[in-house]
Amino acid sequence: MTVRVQTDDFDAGRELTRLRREDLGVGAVASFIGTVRDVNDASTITGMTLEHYPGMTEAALDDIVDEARRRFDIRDALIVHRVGPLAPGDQIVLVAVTSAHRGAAFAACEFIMDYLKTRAPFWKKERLTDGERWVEARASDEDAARRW
Amino acid sequence: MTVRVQTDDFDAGRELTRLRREDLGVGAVASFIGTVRDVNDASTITGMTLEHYPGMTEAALDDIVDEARRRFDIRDALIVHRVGPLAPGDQIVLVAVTSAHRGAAFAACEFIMDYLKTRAPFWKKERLTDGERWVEARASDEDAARRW
Amino acid sequence: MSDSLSSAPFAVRVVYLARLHDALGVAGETLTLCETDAPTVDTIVATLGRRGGAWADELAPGRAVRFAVNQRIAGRAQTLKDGDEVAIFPPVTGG
Amino acid sequence: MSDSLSSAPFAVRVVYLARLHDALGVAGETLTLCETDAPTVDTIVATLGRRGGAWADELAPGRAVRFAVNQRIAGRAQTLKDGDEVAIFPPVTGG
Repeated sequence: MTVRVQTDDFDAGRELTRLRREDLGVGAVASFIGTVRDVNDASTITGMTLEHYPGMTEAALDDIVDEARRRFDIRDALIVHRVGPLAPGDQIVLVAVTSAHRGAAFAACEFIMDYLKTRAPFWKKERLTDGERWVEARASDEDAARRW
Repeated sequence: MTVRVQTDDFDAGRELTRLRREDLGVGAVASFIGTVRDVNDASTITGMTLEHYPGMTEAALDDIVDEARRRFDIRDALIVHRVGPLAPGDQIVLVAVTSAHRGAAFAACEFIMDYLKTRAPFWKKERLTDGERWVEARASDEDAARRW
Repeated sequence: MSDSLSSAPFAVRVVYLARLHDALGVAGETLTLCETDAPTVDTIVATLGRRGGAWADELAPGRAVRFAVNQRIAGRAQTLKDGDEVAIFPPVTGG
Repeated sequence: MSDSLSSAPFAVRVVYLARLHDALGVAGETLTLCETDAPTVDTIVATLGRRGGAWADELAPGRAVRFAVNQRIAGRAQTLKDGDEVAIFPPVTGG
Protein backbone atom coordinates (compact mmCIF):
# COMPACT_ATOMS: atom_id res chain seq x y z
CA MET A 1 0.00 0.00 0.00
CA THR A 2 1.64 3.19 -1.21
CA VAL A 3 0.63 6.85 -1.27
CA ARG A 4 2.85 9.54 -2.80
CA VAL A 5 2.50 13.27 -3.37
CA GLN A 6 5.10 14.69 -5.73
CA THR A 7 5.85 17.46 -8.22
CA ASP A 8 7.54 15.08 -10.66
CA ASP A 9 5.68 13.17 -13.35
CA PHE A 10 5.18 9.42 -12.94
CA ASP A 11 5.64 6.44 -15.27
CA ALA A 12 2.28 4.68 -15.09
CA GLY A 13 3.53 1.47 -16.70
CA ARG A 14 6.38 1.15 -14.22
CA GLU A 15 4.08 1.91 -11.27
CA LEU A 16 1.64 -0.82 -12.35
CA THR A 17 4.43 -3.35 -12.80
CA ARG A 18 5.88 -2.52 -9.38
CA LEU A 19 2.47 -2.71 -7.69
CA ARG A 20 1.78 -6.30 -8.73
CA ARG A 21 5.35 -7.59 -8.81
CA GLU A 22 6.00 -10.86 -6.93
CA ASP A 23 2.30 -11.30 -6.12
CA LEU A 24 1.13 -14.24 -8.24
CA GLY A 25 -2.27 -14.09 -6.53
CA VAL A 26 -3.07 -10.99 -8.57
CA GLY A 27 -5.43 -11.61 -11.48
CA ALA A 28 -6.73 -8.07 -11.97
CA VAL A 29 -5.15 -4.61 -12.06
CA ALA A 30 -7.58 -1.70 -12.39
CA SER A 31 -6.16 1.77 -12.76
CA PHE A 32 -7.10 5.36 -13.41
CA ILE A 33 -5.05 8.30 -14.66
CA GLY A 34 -6.42 11.84 -14.45
CA THR A 35 -4.96 14.29 -16.97
CA VAL A 36 -5.11 18.04 -17.59
CA ARG A 37 -7.60 18.96 -20.35
CA ASP A 38 -7.11 22.03 -22.53
CA VAL A 39 -10.67 23.18 -21.96
CA ASN A 40 -12.96 23.44 -18.94
CA ASP A 41 -16.36 25.07 -18.60
CA ALA A 42 -16.00 26.43 -22.15
CA SER A 43 -12.69 28.23 -21.41
CA THR A 44 -9.32 27.42 -22.93
CA ILE A 45 -6.92 26.21 -20.25
CA THR A 46 -3.23 27.02 -20.73
CA GLY A 47 -2.17 25.25 -17.56
CA MET A 48 -2.98 24.76 -13.90
CA THR A 49 -1.36 24.71 -10.50
CA LEU A 50 -2.23 22.04 -7.97
CA GLU A 51 -2.04 23.24 -4.40
CA HIS A 52 -2.39 21.00 -1.38
CA TYR A 53 -2.26 21.03 2.43
CA PRO A 54 1.09 19.39 3.04
CA GLY A 55 0.56 18.32 6.63
CA MET A 56 -2.69 16.58 5.81
CA THR A 57 -2.45 15.21 2.28
CA GLU A 58 -0.67 11.89 2.78
CA ALA A 59 -2.75 11.05 5.87
CA ALA A 60 -5.99 11.77 3.99
CA LEU A 61 -4.91 9.52 1.11
CA ASP A 62 -3.83 6.78 3.55
CA ASP A 63 -7.28 6.92 5.16
CA ILE A 64 -8.97 6.53 1.77
CA VAL A 65 -6.86 3.50 0.86
CA ASP A 66 -7.50 1.97 4.30
CA GLU A 67 -11.23 2.41 3.77
CA ALA A 68 -10.98 0.77 0.32
CA ARG A 69 -9.19 -2.22 1.87
CA ARG A 70 -11.94 -2.57 4.46
CA ARG A 71 -14.70 -2.48 1.84
CA PHE A 72 -13.23 -4.51 -1.01
CA ASP A 73 -11.29 -7.76 -1.32
CA ILE A 74 -8.14 -6.24 -2.80
CA ARG A 75 -4.48 -7.18 -2.58
CA ASP A 76 -2.76 -3.81 -2.90
CA ALA A 77 -3.41 -0.20 -3.87
CA LEU A 78 -1.42 2.82 -4.99
CA ILE A 79 -2.12 6.54 -5.20
CA VAL A 80 0.34 8.96 -6.80
CA HIS A 81 -0.85 12.58 -6.94
CA ARG A 82 1.10 15.48 -8.39
CA VAL A 83 1.22 19.04 -7.05
CA GLY A 84 2.64 22.24 -8.53
CA PRO A 85 2.39 23.65 -12.06
CA LEU A 86 1.00 21.39 -14.81
CA ALA A 87 0.33 21.83 -18.54
CA PRO A 88 -2.50 20.47 -20.71
CA GLY A 89 -1.89 16.78 -21.39
CA ASP A 90 0.07 16.32 -18.15
CA GLN A 91 -0.77 13.49 -15.78
CA ILE A 92 -2.30 14.60 -12.45
CA VAL A 93 -3.10 11.43 -10.55
CA LEU A 94 -2.67 7.67 -10.76
CA VAL A 95 -4.80 5.25 -8.77
CA ALA A 96 -4.17 1.52 -9.17
CA VAL A 97 -5.62 -1.48 -7.38
CA THR A 98 -4.75 -5.18 -7.58
CA SER A 99 -7.05 -8.06 -6.67
CA ALA A 100 -7.68 -11.71 -7.49
CA HIS A 101 -10.84 -11.00 -9.49
CA ARG A 102 -11.77 -7.93 -11.50
CA GLY A 103 -14.91 -6.81 -9.68
CA ALA A 104 -13.09 -5.79 -6.51
CA ALA A 105 -10.29 -4.00 -8.40
CA PHE A 106 -12.72 -1.95 -10.51
CA ALA A 107 -14.90 -1.04 -7.52
CA ALA A 108 -12.00 -0.11 -5.24
CA CYS A 109 -10.32 1.99 -7.94
CA GLU A 110 -13.49 3.99 -8.61
CA PHE A 111 -14.20 4.26 -4.87
CA ILE A 112 -10.72 5.68 -4.22
CA MET A 113 -11.13 8.25 -7.01
CA ASP A 114 -14.58 9.30 -5.77
CA TYR A 115 -13.31 9.73 -2.22
CA LEU A 116 -10.11 11.45 -3.32
CA LYS A 117 -12.18 13.94 -5.33
CA THR A 118 -14.19 14.95 -2.26
CA ARG A 119 -11.88 14.31 0.73
CA ALA A 120 -8.23 14.80 -0.19
CA PRO A 121 -6.94 18.37 0.31
CA PHE A 122 -5.99 19.34 -3.25
CA TRP A 123 -7.14 22.45 -5.11
CA LYS A 124 -6.75 23.32 -8.78
CA LYS A 125 -6.10 26.84 -10.00
CA GLU A 126 -6.49 27.08 -13.76
CA ARG A 127 -4.54 29.42 -16.00
CA LEU A 128 -6.69 30.91 -18.75
CA THR A 129 -5.60 33.11 -21.62
CA ASP A 130 -6.73 36.14 -19.61
CA GLY A 131 -5.95 35.24 -15.99
CA GLU A 132 -6.39 32.57 -13.36
CA ARG A 133 -9.33 31.01 -11.53
CA TRP A 134 -9.84 28.47 -8.79
CA VAL A 135 -11.74 25.42 -10.01
CA GLU A 136 -15.13 25.11 -8.29
CA ALA A 137 -16.10 21.79 -6.74
CA ARG A 138 -18.74 19.87 -8.70
CA ALA A 139 -21.97 18.60 -7.17
CA SER A 140 -21.56 15.50 -9.37
CA ASP A 141 -18.41 14.60 -7.43
CA GLU A 142 -20.31 14.78 -4.14
CA ASP A 143 -23.02 12.57 -5.67
CA ALA A 144 -20.42 10.07 -6.87
CA ALA A 145 -18.86 9.80 -3.40
CA ARG A 146 -22.25 9.31 -1.77
CA ARG A 147 -22.95 6.17 -3.85
CA TRP A 148 -20.57 4.08 -1.76
CA MET B 1 -10.12 2.73 -31.60
CA THR B 2 -7.75 -0.22 -31.68
CA VAL B 3 -8.15 -3.94 -31.17
CA ARG B 4 -5.19 -6.32 -31.28
CA VAL B 5 -4.77 -10.07 -30.74
CA GLN B 6 -1.14 -11.13 -30.33
CA THR B 7 1.16 -13.74 -28.82
CA ASP B 8 3.67 -11.10 -27.68
CA ASP B 9 3.51 -9.32 -24.35
CA PHE B 10 2.48 -5.65 -24.28
CA ASP B 11 3.88 -2.58 -22.52
CA ALA B 12 0.84 -1.18 -20.70
CA GLY B 13 2.44 2.19 -19.99
CA ARG B 14 3.32 2.73 -23.63
CA GLU B 15 -0.15 1.63 -24.77
CA LEU B 16 -1.81 4.13 -22.40
CA THR B 17 0.46 6.95 -23.54
CA ARG B 18 -0.23 6.17 -27.19
CA LEU B 19 -3.98 5.95 -26.63
CA ARG B 20 -4.33 9.47 -25.26
CA ARG B 21 -1.51 11.14 -27.19
CA GLU B 22 -2.40 14.38 -28.99
CA ASP B 23 -5.92 14.40 -27.54
CA LEU B 24 -5.99 17.27 -25.05
CA GLY B 25 -9.71 16.72 -24.51
CA VAL B 26 -8.87 13.62 -22.48
CA GLY B 27 -9.20 14.11 -18.73
CA ALA B 28 -9.61 10.46 -17.71
CA VAL B 29 -7.91 7.18 -18.64
CA ALA B 30 -9.39 4.05 -17.08
CA SER B 31 -7.66 0.76 -17.72
CA PHE B 32 -7.67 -2.88 -16.76
CA ILE B 33 -4.99 -5.55 -17.00
CA GLY B 34 -5.84 -9.22 -16.52
CA THR B 35 -2.97 -11.43 -15.36
CA VAL B 36 -2.35 -15.17 -14.88
CA ARG B 37 -2.70 -16.24 -11.24
CA ASP B 38 -0.73 -19.16 -9.84
CA VAL B 39 -3.84 -20.71 -8.31
CA ASN B 40 -7.41 -21.30 -9.49
CA ASP B 41 -10.21 -23.29 -7.88
CA ALA B 42 -7.74 -24.50 -5.23
CA SER B 43 -5.30 -25.95 -7.79
CA THR B 44 -1.76 -24.76 -8.44
CA ILE B 45 -1.46 -23.39 -11.96
CA THR B 46 1.89 -23.81 -13.70
CA GLY B 47 0.76 -22.02 -16.85
CA MET B 48 -2.03 -21.72 -19.37
CA THR B 49 -2.66 -21.61 -23.09
CA LEU B 50 -5.09 -19.14 -24.58
CA GLU B 51 -6.85 -20.43 -27.65
CA HIS B 52 -9.09 -18.32 -29.86
CA TYR B 53 -11.15 -18.46 -33.07
CA PRO B 54 -8.93 -16.48 -35.42
CA GLY B 55 -11.52 -15.56 -38.03
CA MET B 56 -13.89 -14.16 -35.45
CA THR B 57 -11.82 -12.68 -32.62
CA GLU B 58 -11.01 -9.20 -33.94
CA ALA B 59 -14.55 -8.70 -35.25
CA ALA B 60 -16.04 -9.69 -31.89
CA LEU B 61 -13.76 -7.25 -30.06
CA ASP B 62 -14.56 -4.49 -32.59
CA ASP B 63 -18.27 -5.06 -31.95
CA ILE B 64 -17.75 -4.74 -28.18
CA VAL B 65 -15.83 -1.48 -28.53
CA ASP B 66 -18.49 -0.13 -30.94
CA GLU B 67 -21.17 -0.94 -28.40
CA ALA B 68 -19.17 0.82 -25.65
CA ARG B 69 -18.91 3.93 -27.85
CA ARG B 70 -22.67 3.91 -28.38
CA ARG B 71 -23.41 3.60 -24.67
CA PHE B 72 -20.78 5.87 -23.09
CA ASP B 73 -19.36 9.31 -23.85
CA ILE B 74 -15.80 8.17 -24.47
CA ARG B 75 -13.04 9.50 -26.73
CA ASP B 76 -11.10 6.34 -27.55
CA ALA B 77 -10.71 2.71 -26.49
CA LEU B 78 -8.14 -0.04 -26.82
CA ILE B 79 -8.18 -3.81 -26.38
CA VAL B 80 -5.01 -5.90 -26.53
CA HIS B 81 -5.53 -9.62 -25.88
CA ARG B 82 -2.82 -12.24 -25.90
CA VAL B 83 -3.10 -15.81 -27.19
CA GLY B 84 -0.78 -18.81 -26.90
CA PRO B 85 1.17 -20.12 -23.90
CA LEU B 86 1.39 -17.94 -20.77
CA ALA B 87 3.02 -18.33 -17.34
CA PRO B 88 1.80 -17.20 -13.90
CA GLY B 89 2.30 -13.45 -13.58
CA ASP B 90 2.00 -12.88 -17.33
CA GLN B 91 -0.33 -10.22 -18.70
CA ILE B 92 -3.35 -11.60 -20.60
CA VAL B 93 -5.43 -8.60 -21.59
CA LEU B 94 -5.34 -4.80 -21.53
CA VAL B 95 -8.47 -2.69 -21.87
CA ALA B 96 -8.11 1.09 -21.77
CA VAL B 97 -10.65 3.87 -22.33
CA THR B 98 -10.19 7.64 -22.53
CA SER B 99 -12.90 10.23 -21.88
CA ALA B 100 -13.31 13.83 -20.73
CA HIS B 101 -14.68 12.84 -17.29
CA ARG B 102 -13.94 9.76 -15.22
CA GLY B 103 -17.44 8.26 -14.95
CA ALA B 104 -17.66 7.33 -18.64
CA ALA B 105 -14.12 5.92 -18.73
CA PHE B 106 -14.68 3.69 -15.69
CA ALA B 107 -18.06 2.46 -16.92
CA ALA B 108 -16.91 1.77 -20.49
CA CYS B 109 -13.77 -0.06 -19.29
CA GLU B 110 -15.76 -2.35 -17.01
CA PHE B 111 -18.45 -2.83 -19.68
CA ILE B 112 -15.85 -3.89 -22.25
CA MET B 113 -14.32 -6.40 -19.80
CA ASP B 114 -17.71 -7.85 -18.88
CA TYR B 115 -18.68 -8.25 -22.54
CA LEU B 116 -15.26 -9.59 -23.51
CA LYS B 117 -15.53 -12.22 -20.77
CA THR B 118 -18.83 -13.52 -22.18
CA ARG B 119 -18.72 -12.75 -25.94
CA ALA B 120 -15.17 -12.81 -27.28
CA PRO B 121 -14.01 -16.24 -28.56
CA PHE B 122 -11.12 -17.00 -26.21
CA TRP B 123 -10.67 -20.15 -24.16
CA LYS B 124 -8.18 -20.86 -21.38
CA LYS B 125 -6.58 -24.24 -20.87
CA GLU B 126 -4.74 -24.40 -17.55
CA ARG B 127 -1.64 -26.47 -16.92
CA LEU B 128 -1.66 -28.08 -13.50
CA THR B 129 1.08 -30.08 -11.84
CA ASP B 130 -0.68 -33.27 -12.95
CA GLY B 131 -2.19 -32.40 -16.33
CA GLU B 132 -4.32 -29.88 -18.16
CA ARG B 133 -7.90 -28.69 -17.92
CA TRP B 134 -10.15 -26.30 -19.80
CA VAL B 135 -11.33 -23.45 -17.61
CA GLU B 136 -15.09 -23.52 -17.06
CA ALA B 137 -17.11 -20.36 -17.68
CA ARG B 138 -18.34 -18.68 -14.49
CA ALA B 139 -21.96 -17.81 -13.84
CA SER B 140 -20.70 -14.61 -12.16
CA ASP B 141 -19.34 -13.45 -15.52
CA GLU B 142 -22.75 -13.92 -17.14
CA ASP B 143 -24.30 -11.98 -14.26
CA ALA B 144 -21.76 -9.17 -14.68
CA ALA B 145 -22.51 -8.86 -18.41
CA ARG B 146 -26.26 -8.78 -17.80
CA ARG B 147 -25.97 -5.68 -15.57
CA TRP B 148 -25.43 -3.41 -18.57
CA MET C 1 -29.77 -37.13 -51.84
CA SER C 2 -31.65 -35.64 -54.75
CA ASP C 3 -30.02 -33.14 -57.03
CA SER C 4 -33.32 -31.67 -58.25
CA LEU C 5 -33.57 -27.88 -58.14
CA SER C 6 -35.87 -27.76 -55.10
CA SER C 7 -33.64 -29.88 -52.86
CA ALA C 8 -30.13 -28.96 -53.93
CA PRO C 9 -27.48 -30.24 -51.55
CA PHE C 10 -25.05 -27.66 -50.23
CA ALA C 11 -21.91 -27.63 -48.15
CA VAL C 12 -21.35 -26.07 -44.74
CA ARG C 13 -17.99 -25.89 -43.02
CA VAL C 14 -18.19 -26.91 -39.34
CA VAL C 15 -15.43 -25.84 -36.94
CA TYR C 16 -14.87 -27.33 -33.44
CA LEU C 17 -13.06 -25.16 -30.92
CA ALA C 18 -11.37 -25.50 -27.53
CA ARG C 19 -12.80 -28.35 -25.41
CA LEU C 20 -14.92 -29.59 -28.34
CA HIS C 21 -11.88 -29.79 -30.60
CA ASP C 22 -10.09 -31.88 -27.96
CA ALA C 23 -13.08 -34.10 -27.15
CA LEU C 24 -14.12 -34.76 -30.76
CA GLY C 25 -10.55 -35.14 -32.01
CA VAL C 26 -11.10 -33.04 -35.15
CA ALA C 27 -10.71 -29.32 -35.86
CA GLY C 28 -13.48 -29.26 -38.42
CA GLU C 29 -15.19 -30.91 -41.37
CA THR C 30 -17.48 -30.18 -44.29
CA LEU C 31 -21.10 -31.30 -43.98
CA THR C 32 -23.49 -31.62 -46.88
CA LEU C 33 -27.02 -30.47 -46.13
CA CYS C 34 -30.24 -30.61 -48.12
CA GLU C 35 -32.03 -27.39 -48.93
CA THR C 36 -35.41 -29.07 -48.48
CA ASP C 37 -34.62 -29.56 -44.79
CA ALA C 38 -34.35 -25.77 -44.30
CA PRO C 39 -31.35 -26.61 -42.19
CA THR C 40 -30.47 -24.60 -39.10
CA VAL C 41 -27.69 -24.74 -36.53
CA ASP C 42 -29.89 -27.22 -34.67
CA THR C 43 -30.02 -29.49 -37.73
CA ILE C 44 -26.24 -29.77 -37.53
CA VAL C 45 -26.27 -30.40 -33.78
CA ALA C 46 -28.85 -33.20 -34.24
CA THR C 47 -26.92 -34.72 -37.14
CA LEU C 48 -23.64 -34.76 -35.22
CA GLY C 49 -25.28 -36.01 -32.01
CA ARG C 50 -26.56 -39.12 -33.84
CA ARG C 51 -22.93 -40.20 -34.28
CA GLY C 52 -22.96 -41.25 -30.62
CA GLY C 53 -19.88 -41.46 -28.38
CA ALA C 54 -18.12 -38.14 -27.69
CA TRP C 55 -20.41 -36.45 -30.23
CA ALA C 56 -23.54 -37.37 -28.31
CA ASP C 57 -21.86 -36.47 -24.98
CA GLU C 58 -20.56 -33.06 -26.02
CA LEU C 59 -23.73 -32.03 -27.85
CA ALA C 60 -26.25 -33.53 -25.42
CA PRO C 61 -29.16 -31.28 -24.44
CA GLY C 62 -28.12 -29.37 -21.34
CA ARG C 63 -24.45 -29.15 -22.25
CA ALA C 64 -23.39 -25.52 -22.46
CA VAL C 65 -22.49 -25.11 -26.12
CA ARG C 66 -22.30 -21.88 -28.13
CA PHE C 67 -22.39 -21.23 -31.86
CA ALA C 68 -21.19 -18.76 -34.44
CA VAL C 69 -22.24 -18.61 -38.09
CA ASN C 70 -19.77 -16.86 -40.38
CA GLN C 71 -17.84 -15.61 -37.33
CA ARG C 72 -20.84 -14.00 -35.66
CA ILE C 73 -22.51 -15.33 -32.50
CA ALA C 74 -25.66 -17.22 -33.57
CA GLY C 75 -28.52 -19.11 -31.97
CA ARG C 76 -29.66 -22.67 -32.68
CA ALA C 77 -32.52 -21.48 -34.87
CA GLN C 78 -30.32 -19.63 -37.34
CA THR C 79 -30.87 -20.94 -40.89
CA LEU C 80 -27.89 -21.93 -42.99
CA LYS C 81 -26.97 -21.45 -46.61
CA ASP C 82 -24.34 -22.78 -48.96
CA GLY C 83 -20.81 -21.89 -47.91
CA ASP C 84 -21.60 -20.93 -44.33
CA GLU C 85 -19.02 -21.56 -41.60
CA VAL C 86 -20.59 -22.87 -38.39
CA ALA C 87 -18.42 -22.86 -35.27
CA ILE C 88 -19.33 -24.92 -32.21
CA PHE C 89 -17.60 -24.14 -28.91
CA PRO C 90 -17.97 -24.05 -25.12
CA PRO C 91 -18.80 -20.78 -23.31
CA VAL C 92 -15.86 -18.40 -23.67
CA THR C 93 -13.30 -17.91 -20.88
CA GLY C 94 -10.92 -15.19 -22.05
CA GLY C 95 -9.94 -11.91 -20.42
CA MET D 1 -9.16 38.51 28.51
CA SER D 2 -8.91 36.98 31.98
CA ASP D 3 -5.92 34.91 33.00
CA SER D 4 -7.70 33.22 35.90
CA LEU D 5 -7.42 29.45 36.00
CA SER D 6 -10.98 28.80 34.80
CA SER D 7 -10.66 30.96 31.69
CA ALA D 8 -7.08 30.45 30.63
CA PRO D 9 -6.37 31.87 27.18
CA PHE D 10 -4.86 29.49 24.67
CA ALA D 11 -3.46 29.69 21.18
CA VAL D 12 -4.77 28.06 18.02
CA ARG D 13 -2.97 28.15 14.70
CA VAL D 14 -5.34 28.99 11.81
CA VAL D 15 -4.34 28.12 8.24
CA TYR D 16 -6.03 29.50 5.10
CA LEU D 17 -5.76 27.44 1.95
CA ALA D 18 -6.36 27.81 -1.79
CA ARG D 19 -9.02 30.43 -2.64
CA LEU D 20 -9.21 31.56 1.01
CA HIS D 21 -5.47 32.14 1.14
CA ASP D 22 -5.73 34.31 -2.00
CA ALA D 23 -8.87 36.18 -0.90
CA LEU D 24 -7.72 36.86 2.65
CA GLY D 25 -4.15 37.67 1.68
CA VAL D 26 -2.58 35.64 4.50
CA ALA D 27 -1.47 32.01 4.76
CA GLY D 28 -2.27 31.77 8.45
CA GLU D 29 -2.17 33.37 11.89
CA THR D 30 -2.29 32.53 15.56
CA LEU D 31 -5.55 33.28 17.38
CA THR D 32 -5.90 33.44 21.14
CA LEU D 33 -9.10 31.91 22.49
CA CYS D 34 -10.62 31.80 25.96
CA GLU D 35 -11.29 28.45 27.54
CA THR D 36 -14.51 29.76 29.14
CA ASP D 37 -15.99 30.19 25.66
CA ALA D 38 -15.63 26.42 25.04
CA PRO D 39 -14.43 27.47 21.61
CA THR D 40 -15.26 25.44 18.53
CA VAL D 41 -14.46 25.76 14.85
CA ASP D 42 -17.59 27.93 14.63
CA THR D 43 -16.19 30.31 17.27
CA ILE D 44 -13.26 30.95 14.95
CA VAL D 45 -15.48 31.41 11.92
CA ALA D 46 -17.61 33.95 13.82
CA THR D 47 -14.55 35.79 15.15
CA LEU D 48 -12.97 36.07 11.70
CA GLY D 49 -16.26 37.05 10.04
CA ARG D 50 -16.59 40.07 12.34
CA ARG D 51 -13.50 41.54 10.68
CA GLY D 52 -15.73 42.44 7.70
CA GLY D 53 -14.46 42.85 4.13
CA ALA D 54 -13.09 39.73 2.48
CA TRP D 55 -13.34 37.91 5.82
CA ALA D 56 -17.09 38.43 6.04
CA ASP D 57 -17.51 37.58 2.33
CA GLU D 58 -15.50 34.36 2.38
CA LEU D 59 -16.95 33.09 5.65
CA ALA D 60 -20.55 34.23 5.13
CA PRO D 61 -23.25 31.67 5.92
CA GLY D 62 -23.98 29.75 2.74
CA ARG D 63 -20.42 29.92 1.38
CA ALA D 64 -19.04 26.43 0.87
CA VAL D 65 -16.17 26.25 3.36
CA ARG D 66 -14.54 23.16 4.81
CA PHE D 67 -12.41 22.62 7.92
CA ALA D 68 -9.70 20.39 9.28
CA VAL D 69 -8.46 20.27 12.86
CA ASN D 70 -4.96 18.89 13.29
CA GLN D 71 -4.99 17.72 9.66
CA ARG D 72 -8.24 15.75 9.94
CA ILE D 73 -11.53 16.77 8.34
CA ALA D 74 -13.69 18.37 11.06
CA GLY D 75 -17.13 19.91 11.42
CA ARG D 76 -18.04 23.37 12.73
CA ALA D 77 -19.00 21.97 16.13
CA GLN D 78 -15.60 20.47 16.88
CA THR D 79 -14.17 21.85 20.14
CA LEU D 80 -10.65 23.21 20.19
CA LYS D 81 -7.79 22.97 22.66
CA ASP D 82 -4.45 24.66 23.10
CA GLY D 83 -2.08 24.11 20.20
CA ASP D 84 -4.66 22.91 17.69
CA GLU D 85 -4.18 23.68 14.01
CA VAL D 86 -7.40 24.70 12.29
CA ALA D 87 -7.41 24.78 8.49
CA ILE D 88 -10.12 26.62 6.55
CA PHE D 89 -10.49 25.90 2.85
CA PRO D 90 -12.95 25.60 -0.05
CA PRO D 91 -14.30 22.21 -1.14
CA VAL D 92 -11.44 20.17 -2.60
CA THR D 93 -10.91 19.84 -6.36
CA GLY D 94 -8.00 17.44 -6.84
CA GLY D 95 -7.80 14.24 -8.82
